[in-house]
Amino acid sequence: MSAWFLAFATLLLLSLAGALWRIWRGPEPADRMMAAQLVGTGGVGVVLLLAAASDWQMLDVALVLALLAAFAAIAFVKAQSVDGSGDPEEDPVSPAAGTDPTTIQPGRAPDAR
Amino acid sequence: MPADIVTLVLCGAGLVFFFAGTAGIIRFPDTLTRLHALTKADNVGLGLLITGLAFQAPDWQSVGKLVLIWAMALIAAGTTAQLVARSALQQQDTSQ
Amino acid sequence: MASSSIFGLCGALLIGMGLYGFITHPHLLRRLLAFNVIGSGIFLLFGATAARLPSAATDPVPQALIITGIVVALAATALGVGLVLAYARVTGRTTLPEDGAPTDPGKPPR
Amino acid sequence: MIDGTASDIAATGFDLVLAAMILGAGLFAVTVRDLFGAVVFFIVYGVFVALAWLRLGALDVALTEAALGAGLTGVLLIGAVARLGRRTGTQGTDALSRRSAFSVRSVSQIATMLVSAAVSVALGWAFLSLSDSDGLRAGVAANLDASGVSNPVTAVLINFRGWDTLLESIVLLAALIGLWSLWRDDDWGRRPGLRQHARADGVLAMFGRLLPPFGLLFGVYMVWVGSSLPGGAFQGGTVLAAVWLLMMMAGLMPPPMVTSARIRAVLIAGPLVFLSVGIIGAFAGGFLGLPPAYAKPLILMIEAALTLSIAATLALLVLGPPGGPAMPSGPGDAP
Repeated sequence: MSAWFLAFATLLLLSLAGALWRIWRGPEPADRMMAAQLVGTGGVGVVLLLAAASDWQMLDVALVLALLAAFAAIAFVKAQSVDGSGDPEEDPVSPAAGTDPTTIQPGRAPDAR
Repeated sequence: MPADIVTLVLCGAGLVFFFAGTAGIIRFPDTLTRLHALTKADNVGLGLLITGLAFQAPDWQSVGKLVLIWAMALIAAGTTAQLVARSALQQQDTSQ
Repeated sequence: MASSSIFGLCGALLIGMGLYGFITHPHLLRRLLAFNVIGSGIFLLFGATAARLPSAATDPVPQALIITGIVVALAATALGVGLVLAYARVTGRTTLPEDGAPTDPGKPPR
Repeated sequence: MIDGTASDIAATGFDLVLAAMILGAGLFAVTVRDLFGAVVFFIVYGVFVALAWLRLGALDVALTEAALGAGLTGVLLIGAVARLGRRTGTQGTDALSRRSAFSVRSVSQIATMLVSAAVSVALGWAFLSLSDSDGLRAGVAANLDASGVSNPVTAVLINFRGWDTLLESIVLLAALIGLWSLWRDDDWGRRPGLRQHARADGVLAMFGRLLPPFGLLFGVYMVWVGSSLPGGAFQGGTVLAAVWLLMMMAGLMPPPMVTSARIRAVLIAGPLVFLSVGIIGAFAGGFLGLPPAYAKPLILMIEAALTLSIAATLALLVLGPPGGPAMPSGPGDAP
């Protein structure tokens, strides 16, 4: 069985090469970030297969990867927001969204692309 | 051994979904469709993989960890897909 | 071919690649990235030498040293990022001045 | 298991593909034009390197690499790119980094390439010509019973090579003090990092509420199992730091004031406990020598304090100097 798991893990790794291509190609930063997300999920899968092939203790590594998978993407959306520390779900135009618009307005003008 | 066969079939099916996700991220025409392809296919693939491997787990703690891993991956993927999509939409709006 | 040989050689190549990037990139953040590639190459090379006996488990002493090293590398990177940000704040640039070019550190805002 | 050779072939194939992916991601992280692309490649590279540590049987290292690579490094570098872009008016690619891409090859660049290749070849040759040695495995295994824990890596970190770990925790503190000393006088008294905010009923805030319980549990679990299985203060501390950062990023709690006495107490708790145990040990036998009878409780005490200090230090290191809309930003900063 462990040969099968290693073969599966190899195939899964190979499929991640497509994600590497997308990170290289872009064109939007969001494309790159989501491709990194794909590598994160695929990496969890590879760790699981390795764990099945050799040592189940490796599951902890997969758990760490899964737990922290979203962190880079969250930092990314924060960096993309108008003042570099917001949340894309905040509505910068209408104050009715329940957020304080004054925290958002100052950074808006110089950063709009 | 029937458990082994179930494992292999489920893991193989999971791999197919992973490859579908990769095909999507390479082939789809724009950011939002690529995002869509990847977050769905990937997590189904991981789920099938985990279900398959659960048949091989040596003890119940490992099965619990496997389920927890999938839960974490789903929560992370759902959150990031929503946030990155919204962020990409805003970037499109401001650039037009 | 054993895992240790493959990843040891991989580490040696990474060190070379990182060195190249470290020398050629003028952008300071890119240099920091290249420096990290060198660092992890060294860790891989070191860890692979510790895993050479296929029968035995990996030697714990190098593992402990590498764990310490990885955490210190992150701390150093964070300090480096802070330095780059401070440098950009003072000069408005992200690269060091070239040799021979007139150095123009500008007037620090504070 | 049925067929040993098939398993060996599959393992070698996997290793070769993984090494190719590591090299590819590393190469792109160094050479790709786009700055943000390079950072993303570096994050991905961290995931692949963690897999390599698994294949080398170094689970403790793999845990550390996964936690730092997947969590903190990404947050740190992406934040750095964004803040640099805001400060210098460039988004990702600037003219100078374009120049150093593959397209231009001056003589000096080719010379650099040759020198780097020579370094790689020399190191590779040195690696291959090393004679196999048992290293320090036997020594560690023989004394493991006296160390108080059954995970040899933890035994080395806290007991046998306690010096290294003590100095390392002080180095972390020194890096943080160095980072803080870069602040402008005006910023002193402000909170580190950007002023974070998020929609209170949004997905981000919900994620920030959902994940921390699991993260805290897992961080403590990492420290606890560290005495017998892979894990320990560094891995647990990194996970806790990431959880804390997430709660700040989700706008659920503000970053701490660096002038607060409480946060400073947490920062020095680890080195302080480690040092005092070492000094008490100096009277009983040798500096940092843990008496075997009390080794286990002492190690757990040191690890608990170290975990808190490492978590706080790493989180504050990643947050970086204060900044945000209140500061003059963009090229206006430049003369």
